[in-house]
Amino acid sequence: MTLLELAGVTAYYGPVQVLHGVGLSVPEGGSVGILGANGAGKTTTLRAISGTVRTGGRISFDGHDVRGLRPDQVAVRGVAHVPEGRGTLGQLSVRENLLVGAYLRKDRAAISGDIDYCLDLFPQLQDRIGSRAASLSGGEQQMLAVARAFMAKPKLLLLDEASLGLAPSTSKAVYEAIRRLRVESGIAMVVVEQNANLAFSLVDSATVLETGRNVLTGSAAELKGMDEIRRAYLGG
Amino acid sequence: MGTFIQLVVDGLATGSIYAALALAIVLVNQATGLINFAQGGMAVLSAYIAYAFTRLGLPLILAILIAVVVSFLIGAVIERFLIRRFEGGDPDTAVVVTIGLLALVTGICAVRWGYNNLAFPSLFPLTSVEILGAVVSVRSLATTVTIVAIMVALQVLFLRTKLGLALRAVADNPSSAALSGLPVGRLLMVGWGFAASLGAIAGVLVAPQLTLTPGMLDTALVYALAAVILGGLSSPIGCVVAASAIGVLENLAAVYVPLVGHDLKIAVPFVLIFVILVIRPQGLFGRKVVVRV
Amino acid sequence: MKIRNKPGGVLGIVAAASIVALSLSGCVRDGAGQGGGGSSTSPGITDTSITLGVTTPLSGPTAGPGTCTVAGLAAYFGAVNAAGGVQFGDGKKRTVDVKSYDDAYDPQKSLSNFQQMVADNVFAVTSGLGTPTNRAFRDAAISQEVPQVLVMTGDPLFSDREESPWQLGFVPIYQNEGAAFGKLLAESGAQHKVAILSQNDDYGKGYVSGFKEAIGGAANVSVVGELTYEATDTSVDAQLTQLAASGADVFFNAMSITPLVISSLQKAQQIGWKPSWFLPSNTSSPTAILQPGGATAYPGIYSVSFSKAPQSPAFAKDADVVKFLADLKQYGNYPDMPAFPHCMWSYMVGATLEEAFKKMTEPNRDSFMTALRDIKGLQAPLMLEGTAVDTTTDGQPAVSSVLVQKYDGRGYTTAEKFG
Amino acid sequence: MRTISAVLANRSVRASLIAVVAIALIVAPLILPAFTNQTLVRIGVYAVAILGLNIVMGYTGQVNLGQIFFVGLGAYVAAYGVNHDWNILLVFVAACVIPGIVGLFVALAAARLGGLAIAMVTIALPIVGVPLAKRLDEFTGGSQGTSARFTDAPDWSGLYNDQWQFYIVLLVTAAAFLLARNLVRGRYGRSFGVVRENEAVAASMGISPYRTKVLAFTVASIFGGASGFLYLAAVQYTSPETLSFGHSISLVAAMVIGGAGSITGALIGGAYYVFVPQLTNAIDPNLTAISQGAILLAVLFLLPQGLVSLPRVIRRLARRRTAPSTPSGKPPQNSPVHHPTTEAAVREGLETQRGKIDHED
Repeated sequence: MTLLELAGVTAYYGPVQVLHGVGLSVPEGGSVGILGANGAGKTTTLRAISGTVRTGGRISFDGHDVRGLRPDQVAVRGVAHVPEGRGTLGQLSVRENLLVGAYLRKDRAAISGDIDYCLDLFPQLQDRIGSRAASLSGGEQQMLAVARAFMAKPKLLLLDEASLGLAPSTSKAVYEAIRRLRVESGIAMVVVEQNANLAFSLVDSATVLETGRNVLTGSAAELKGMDEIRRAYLGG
Repeated sequence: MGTFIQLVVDGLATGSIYAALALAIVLVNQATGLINFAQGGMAVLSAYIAYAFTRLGLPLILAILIAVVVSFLIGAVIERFLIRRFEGGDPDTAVVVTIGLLALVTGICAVRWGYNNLAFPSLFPLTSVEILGAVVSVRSLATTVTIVAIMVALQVLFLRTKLGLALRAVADNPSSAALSGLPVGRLLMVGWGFAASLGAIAGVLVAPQLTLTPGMLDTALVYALAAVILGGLSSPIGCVVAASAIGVLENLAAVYVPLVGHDLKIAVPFVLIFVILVIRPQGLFGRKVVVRV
Repeated sequence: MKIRNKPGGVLGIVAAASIVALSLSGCVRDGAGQGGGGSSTSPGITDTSITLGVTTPLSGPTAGPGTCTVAGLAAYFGAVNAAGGVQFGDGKKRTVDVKSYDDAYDPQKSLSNFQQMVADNVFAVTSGLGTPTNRAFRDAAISQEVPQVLVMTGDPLFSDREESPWQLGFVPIYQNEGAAFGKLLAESGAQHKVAILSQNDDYGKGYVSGFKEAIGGAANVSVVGELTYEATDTSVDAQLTQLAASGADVFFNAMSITPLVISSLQKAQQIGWKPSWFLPSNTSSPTAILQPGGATAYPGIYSVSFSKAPQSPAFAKDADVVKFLADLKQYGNYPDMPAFPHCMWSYMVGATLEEAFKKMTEPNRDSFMTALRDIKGLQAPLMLEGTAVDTTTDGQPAVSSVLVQKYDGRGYTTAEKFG
Repeated sequence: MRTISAVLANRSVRASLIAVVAIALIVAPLILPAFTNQTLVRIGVYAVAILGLNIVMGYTGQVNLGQIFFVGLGAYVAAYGVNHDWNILLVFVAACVIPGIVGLFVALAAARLGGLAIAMVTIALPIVGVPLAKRLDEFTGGSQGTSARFTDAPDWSGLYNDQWQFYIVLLVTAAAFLLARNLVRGRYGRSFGVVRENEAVAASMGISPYRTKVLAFTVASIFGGASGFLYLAAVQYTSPETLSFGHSISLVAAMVIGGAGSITGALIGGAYYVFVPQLTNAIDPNLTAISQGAILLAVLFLLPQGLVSLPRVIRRLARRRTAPSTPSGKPPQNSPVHHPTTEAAVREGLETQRGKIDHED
């Protein structure tokens, strides 16, 4: 059963068109990667899904047309977006960030349990639970961003460049935790990642964008085997 | 000694006027990240609305309650149809918009009610009591108590409620807050509405003493801004403490520091701000903030 | 905000040039608008009408008294025009138009307004409130020979004929008011300790210097405390606390801000200080100030005045007052009971101008100034018995005589001696 | 529209256009009515003050609510010099340098602070300046102010006073605008921009944010002083009211309305500052507060980037009307203009992420 389906999606920044008909399909519980060079439209595709950019085409989620909805309305339907640059709420404490993540939830009792789960997933946050998010290191902020998205208990997680600006060991740890999250929660994911090695550790299939169009789509295994992918994204 | 204590008490009473307005500024800043120069003007408009209802024969307390509710709506409408356009844009432009709003609101009050000083009835009697040899009017005392109560309520709102958390999240980063499903637009409207209601309370508290004129809170606004900066933009307690400190210290400096005198006492809060900010950039009680102004 | 895009450059210049072009209203310089004297007809006067200009604060903190300076004048001439206008000394009957301009108490704007008035062909500038705003275009008025007369400032400069040939003040210079009370106090014979609080500008300074001069030789009066406040202050509690500690039995309060006077009256009695008070003419209204301030608690409230107080029950049925309030409502667009005496003063300015118009024999500014400086013993409407307009004395404004009055719990009665 | 721009871009066309404007400015006062000249003179006065404000606020991003203090100080210094018979050049230099020095000292302390704190320090200048000017009445004439006439046209010129004043103001204003243009287009201008966008980035590029801020603030003060000199040339009188806080706020408003970060915007801002009170007086002198507020809000609502963006907005509208529709049809309808998050995201996508930087500091 398909959870998310994009077909012929276009997007604009002001008068500038950035996406020229992107398609994407994510099955329930699946994980799909978006690869591509800078400016190919990866981030914009995520924004198109979460409603933070002007779009055309068709975007359906969980059987509903979500194109044209406001970001908060998209979130209500079960999409959590970890934006590029993390989007943590700098003046709020770590715990408060997590509570904001759980804003839409009605099951109050379960929230504190999920916070504990997040702290188990990212033990570094344990000591910083009362600190302001702005005072965290880049890696900790990234962990917080992912944890906050998880707190919404979404059906779909949009993950944008979670390794950006992090030391290799840190980004590895972050992806390690996300993989565990995926296994334990079964949340579907769309992953945008410059570092294809990291991406392939997390996704079942992927699509490659160039100047706002799909140029290649396939399973992770297929793509990993292709020369041009190797050369362009896998450093080999 | 008697004079000294009296000066302190006088300063606290004056400080409570600044504090009332400062709380509304803190609220709007916490909820939207903006500094609203029109806050004083809107509070004056609210006081005029209450005044108009008392003239219709309504009991004072009822008139005030109506004014508080109407002000909430006015605040929300101003956010939705005016400020919304400038949210997330250049903060300087947004501040200038509030400056224009101040002129507009002041002008509306002047056209509707004129520039005459109108006597506004007080909720509290004009009797006085003696504390530690100092005389303090019941009105000042009650004003201070009310302001402290509001301060506590605000502190609880911000730190203990889901709504407060959501307001702060939206002020911090609206686009990111939306990704967690927060209805940003509605929350901004609520924030402005609350601040306007609070301004209404501030307005009716100080109107009996200052008498109602369109520019009633113009001077107080400067002091309130000083108190807000000094106390830390994020802290209701901080700004009330700072407002009181400003009121007391400027009195003491005027009387006991010959160089200052009553003409230059307005410099006292600014010198204070300067010294404190150099030592503690986040203000007395605030957490380190970078503001969108 | 990003405005550093290139296109600003060229188009910007075009835009700037178009501002200039906008200002080019096609008029070519004809030399008019400069100089107004001579024996011919001056700008702003025709066979059927004359135009007066007022620049005064109509917005901002001083807009309260400012709006009054227009309202009273408009009320007076509105009534006069309705009755057909003024019979001028040259035999022609003219109506009087009043044009008002808001200067928001900003000197730069009042000069701008003056220049605009010259362009708008205003015959004379009158009635405007404020020392700095009137000073800002005094030089320009002199060099362009435009009358700037009967203005609302107690600054003596405007009544000095040598320095200000085209000017004349209207209200008593502040010194006169202060001196009148000082004289009364000095003549009382009893010992007095005086505390002084004054507004930190020429208003307050004028009162204090007049008062001090008048008590200069008197051995029975000593000043035991002297403080100032700013017109923008929200509270003067600290000053009162400090002055109360001086133990003075007379409080000379040269204060022009209504709410501050009320709260001082309240505050002083709260802290148990009950001296006799002196208050200036523009902040001594029985209903607007003394009653809310609880003034009956004090042994005496003294003020000076030359005009009847419409708020006072004593004048409620006075014919002048009744007509004044009716005119104010009908022609002055001012339906409320005036809280500022400037409404009454500008009404009297109207009467004084009318007197000058009746006397001017030629339709020009020279003749007007000559006529204006030749008014003596005019009992303008609303003037108190014993005061009169007298424009013939150099160094004095149109009204220089004031009466010291004492509050009797309802209104004022003239006080012959202190106590 | 585009072809006109192309013609204007041509260097020789441009030069001749500038020559035409220059000649127009020199000839204009001779034929314009006095009141128009006087209005243009005041525009010059405030354009210079707003230009200075623009350098520190529009270009460098440091909120300054105290610019009027430097205008007032410049006017007082000029009045003092004139009344003590200083040479007029000396008066001008002093009127620029003394505010510049005061500005430098204030900036040395204030530039250590960030954001709103710096705004607060600058608010203090006019707030404290007014009572200070009253107290120092030996120099300032106290609350009665001080007159200084030095711009009456000399007899040999054969000019009216307003024409003579026009040329004085034109000279100083033109010089100020040329200086400012060179400043913001040069090395320092780039430093201003980088510091405005991100102080950390500036530091990493070897630009000291502190020194850049101090420089911008000092330059703004010097321009303020020059504007004060012009103020005295135009008004010939100054008093404590000149430097009242409200005018400082109006200057900021005029700057934003003209166009922050734009040299031309400063000129338009000056025109706005002078014209709007005249306009509102003409509408109804009793409604000036209400109409000024309404005009300000209306302008910013339509042109949030100021009047200087008007040509650009018109061009964009024209282009939108003529441009062929995009392949997928019209840009879709889910573009709630009034929707902050979307707008913010769009802005983030296209421009440097100023908002984000603020939040991460």
